[in-house]
Amino acid sequence: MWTFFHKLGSPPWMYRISGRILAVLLPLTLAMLVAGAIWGLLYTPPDFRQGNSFRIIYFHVPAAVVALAGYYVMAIAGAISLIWRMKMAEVAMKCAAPVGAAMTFLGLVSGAIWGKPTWGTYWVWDARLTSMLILFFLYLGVIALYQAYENKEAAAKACAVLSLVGTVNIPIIYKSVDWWYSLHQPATIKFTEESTMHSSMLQPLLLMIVAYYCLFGCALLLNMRSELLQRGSGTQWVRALVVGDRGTGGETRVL
Amino acid sequence: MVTLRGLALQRGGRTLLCDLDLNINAGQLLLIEGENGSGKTTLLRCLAGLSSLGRSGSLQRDCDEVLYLGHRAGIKAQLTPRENLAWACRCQGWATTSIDAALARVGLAGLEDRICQHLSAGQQRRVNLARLYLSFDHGAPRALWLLDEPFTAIDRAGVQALADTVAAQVARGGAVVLTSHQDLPLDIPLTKMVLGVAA
Amino acid sequence: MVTLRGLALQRGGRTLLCDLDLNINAGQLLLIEGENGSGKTTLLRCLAGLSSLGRSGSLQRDCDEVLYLGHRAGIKAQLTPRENLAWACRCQGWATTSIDAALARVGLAGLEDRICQHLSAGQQRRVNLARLYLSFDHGAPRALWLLDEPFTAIDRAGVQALADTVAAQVARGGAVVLTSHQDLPLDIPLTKMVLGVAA
Amino acid sequence: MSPGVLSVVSAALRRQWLLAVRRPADTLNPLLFFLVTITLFPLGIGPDPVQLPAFAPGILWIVALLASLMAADGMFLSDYEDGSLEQLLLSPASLYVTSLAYVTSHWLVTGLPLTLLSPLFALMLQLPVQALPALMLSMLLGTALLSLVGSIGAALTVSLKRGGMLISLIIVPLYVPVLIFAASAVRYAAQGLPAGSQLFLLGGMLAFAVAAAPFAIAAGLRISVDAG
Amino acid sequence: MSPGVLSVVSAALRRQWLLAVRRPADTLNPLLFFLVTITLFPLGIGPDPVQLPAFAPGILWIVALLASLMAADGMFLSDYEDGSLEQLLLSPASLYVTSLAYVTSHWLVTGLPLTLLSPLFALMLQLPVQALPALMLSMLLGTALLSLVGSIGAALTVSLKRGGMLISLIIVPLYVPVLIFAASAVRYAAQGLPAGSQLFLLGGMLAFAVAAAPFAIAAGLRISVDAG
Ligand code: HEM
Ligand SMILES: Nc1ncnc2c1ncn2[C@@H]1O[C@H](COP(=O)(O)OP(=O)(O)OP(=O)(O)O)[C@@H](O)[C@H]1O
Ligand SMILES: Nc1ncnc2c1ncn2[C@@H]1O[C@H](COP(=O)(O)OP(=O)(O)OP(=O)(O)O)[C@@H](O)[C@H]1O
Ligand SMILES: [Mg+2]
Ligand SMILES: [Mg+2]
Repeated sequence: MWTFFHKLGSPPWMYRISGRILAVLLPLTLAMLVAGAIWGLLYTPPDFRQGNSFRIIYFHVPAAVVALAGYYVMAIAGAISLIWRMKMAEVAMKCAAPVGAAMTFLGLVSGAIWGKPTWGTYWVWDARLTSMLILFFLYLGVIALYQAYENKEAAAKACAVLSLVGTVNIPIIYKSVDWWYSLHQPATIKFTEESTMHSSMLQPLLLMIVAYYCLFGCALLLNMRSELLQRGSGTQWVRALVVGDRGTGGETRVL
Repeated sequence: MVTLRGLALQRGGRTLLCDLDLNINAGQLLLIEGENGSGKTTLLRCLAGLSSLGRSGSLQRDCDEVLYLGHRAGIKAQLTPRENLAWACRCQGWATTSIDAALARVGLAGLEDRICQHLSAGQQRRVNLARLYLSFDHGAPRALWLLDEPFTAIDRAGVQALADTVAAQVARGGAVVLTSHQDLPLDIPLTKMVLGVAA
Repeated sequence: MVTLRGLALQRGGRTLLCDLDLNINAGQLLLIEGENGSGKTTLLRCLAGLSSLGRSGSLQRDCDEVLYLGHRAGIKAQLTPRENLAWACRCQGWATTSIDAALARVGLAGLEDRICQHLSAGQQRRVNLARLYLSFDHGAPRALWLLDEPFTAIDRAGVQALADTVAAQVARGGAVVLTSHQDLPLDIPLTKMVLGVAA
Repeated sequence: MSPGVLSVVSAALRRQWLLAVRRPADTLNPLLFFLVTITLFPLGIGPDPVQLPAFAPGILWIVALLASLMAADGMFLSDYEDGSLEQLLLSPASLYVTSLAYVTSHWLVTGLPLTLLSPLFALMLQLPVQALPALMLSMLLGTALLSLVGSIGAALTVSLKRGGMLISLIIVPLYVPVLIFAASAVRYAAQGLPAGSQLFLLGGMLAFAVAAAPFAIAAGLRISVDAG
Repeated sequence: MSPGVLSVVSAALRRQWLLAVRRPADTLNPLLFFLVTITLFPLGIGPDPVQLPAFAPGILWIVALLASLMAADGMFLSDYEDGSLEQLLLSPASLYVTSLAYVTSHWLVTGLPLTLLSPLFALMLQLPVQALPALMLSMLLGTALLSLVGSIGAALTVSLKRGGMLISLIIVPLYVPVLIFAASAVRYAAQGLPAGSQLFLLGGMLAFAVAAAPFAIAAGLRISVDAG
């Protein structure tokens, strides 16, 4: 158990293992994405109310769901780095932030695009949209704070604290926003309820959600690998990696 | 009081000092010299426990009290010397009875109630130095004093008085770590340590 | 270069000096001494034309250029030494060609591009001192240098180099007014002026 | 020996109070800003006597929030720059206590005045009188909450010069629940509905924040000094 | 010999730009601040898509005003504290020119980005598209005006004396006319009415301010350094 933790702590080991994982996960993810996209876009009946525009759901909902999960990944990594002073957790937290932010942005943009045909406007102050936006701010805050510190060690600590504070608040924020929205009787907008979603639409959606989770994992690992290389620049394992055997050397250049 | 084993300090990617072994005992005066940028302040801050980033190696401290006077005086420009010291005392848990005495000893008698913004550079440094006398009167005897260029902007008489205080503190069983670029009127045995050249 | 007639300075309701008559001529080095709070900085700022409040008496200046180095360095922590000096040069209308040379002469070669926040206390002071060399290279010869405790936080080697620069400037027909609490390695004739005791 | 909690707290309060009195600009600017912006709102929005009261609660609370945002900004800055913060960290006094004292004094010079003056501003915006108690109570709880959350951001950003606006990005999302509950409490009261539940929620959040925030503040201060 | 105007101006611009860019987070901050605070308004006022557009002009402009208030606040502070200001006063470069350069660079990193992104924010508040040109034009003129006025206040208050509060009492109301004209220009445009007259007024005020404000700024800096 502890030996495992130790290994987790060591950059070279992590680098190697993540390489192996990616070798499997990356193709799998791409396959699922393609399959899900084709299935969703071509082989599902058009929605009786929204026609074809509803197909954006296959990119929108997964992004939205993963975006939220991503924040917790980041915050948990931050907590570990604070409590057990684990460098690897720091790396994970630092690298999760931009990935999560990207997911959130994807959710926002796809939603906005979806909004135009559905609501006639790109943006409405709906509860879920608003909380999504706030989540985006939380991500941006962590990223900006990390950028602002010169000393990256301190930056990681500060971001860990911030992400923890954020985690405590996210449920409150979500609840409060929902309450705020239900308070003003929702205007003309209506979400298509999951219940009304026909299973033929739902199955590809679930596939896409799984695919997006994997995508998050891949992006995180790739990000971490490059960060590990940067941090370890000058240490002998990196030199061995780049100079030593061309195989991984080439790989590092690709990734 | 302090035991360093294999201490290494890095700052801005550069190694300032590597595996340093050092003991600072009660009743010892350690004078750290070295040219600008050799790492004196960094070392003192590390001894004070203020900077942990870029530090490796082991550092044990078992002193009753630490007093650190750095480049930045820690004096509020909007407060009077008396108010500044009162706050310092409360934080340290010292009695505030002998503040005026301390101010008098650093030659600020009569200026206790002028806000520090309106004091000269040296006078402001002196307000900070008064904390030494307070620690002397109220603090634990086995205290560790970390003084980073305490003589900056102090006139000759002031330097002499300060040196005497340091000697007294050492004599009474405290430990003092001192950095300075000018040679001091100190006639007590001291350990000297010269830090290497900065890149 | 400067002629004072019956100059009186008041600060915070107290008179620091009263009817002072003083001539500062080209090629003269004036060393102002006095204990903390005796009015050195106030006098220098008044000579520089920075503080007019609480001043009475007449002050004439006919120098081509004034260079004032005060307690506060005037260095931006977010900028690198090179950027800081470039700005200084542009304001003075000097060429920016010899900045690196000046930095090298104050011993900051290799640190030109690190932001000053990450320099040690003495290194930051040195960035400021580099302006002396720039003024020496590009400035008018009949310049008036007003240096308020320029040796603060500078190591021994640095002090020596700085003293030589001052001597050179005097030799070349400029005037230098200097305050310091430590005795300087200067072997040129100088006028000494001791300010009275602060209340 | 480590100093007694009470003596440290009282000393901190006295010190911060003196600083506030000696530098009125910092402390009064938020109030001024509050006053000016409130007066500007009718100008900016158009003095429609029908709309205005309906939105008075929201406006009041948004401006209060922005005001405390401005105030939180420089909370630890001068202490960091002149080295007082280092001394504070070195002193045996518990950082939890001192940060709590800092926040309290900060609230006393920013949040409390806002609370006391809020009825005046409310009347300028033609808020129905029956809403005033709820307004003041929500201000009392809410501004305290804002001070706590804000000083977390301040502690984390103090070592970053010009971090002034970064802090807003960091903490405004955390302000959201306060804004929602407080504003709606006032709106309920203005419509003659019971606003108790929201106020209870605010109280609960405040209780939690008082207990938890100082840890975050202390951690932030440690990190900032270390990075400096 | 005194340096050429252009070289000083370009140097000042470069310096301020460097100071702003040194931390990538900071340059974005005015925008993020704007975006974040814009979000607060629906949360406080309610998401009602009917009323929101009516408020959009006022909201947009009040937040812009606030952003530049916060930005102007510390404009000369660090220069004053680290002594750069003394050096500036001593240098042969004309203070009128340098202060104008300071204001310009300040506007370039705060006002200009706001102007460019304001349409985005406007759309989030569902401001009618036909109002966008008027919005951007008013932002262009108004933020510049705010920078000029704000830096007068900053210059006078920089030496943290008792006077500070008085000055901000005097300065902040100077923002009022800007807000009134700018916001009403946008409101007119949103309703399809001609907004030319207000924009002309803004332009006139700007022209006057560009000519006159630097004197006030220079004087303020002199006083501050002398008092310090
Ligand atoms: C900027 C615009 C939008 C944003 C930010 C947004 C945000 C979100 C979020 C955060 C979720 C995930 C909820 C969860 O975790 O379960 C979600 C789900 C969903 N959204 Fe959107 N949305 C936007 C626009 C739209 C539009 C225009 C539609 C179509 C009318 C839509 C339909 C859905 C549906 C059907 C789901 C899945 C069902 C559910 O999770 O409730 N969204 N959206
Ligand atoms: N802004 C001010 N307002 C009121 N009095 C002041 C102000 N600045 C300085 N003083 C007083 O004027 C006297 C002279 O100050 P000054 O800074 O000139 O002394 P100094 O000779 O430079 O001392 P040091 O050697 O410490 O630099 C001091 O006694 C100080 O108390
Ligand atoms: N925050 C920082 N980030 C990166 N490098 C730094 C930082 N602070 C100092 N340094 C570097 O570390 C080295 C040691 O700095 P330090 O302040 O300890 O020197 P010092 O011995 O105190 O010099 P001085 O005699 O001038 O005070 C310097 O070369 C400096 O460039
Ligand atoms: Mg040092
Ligand atoms: Mg002086």
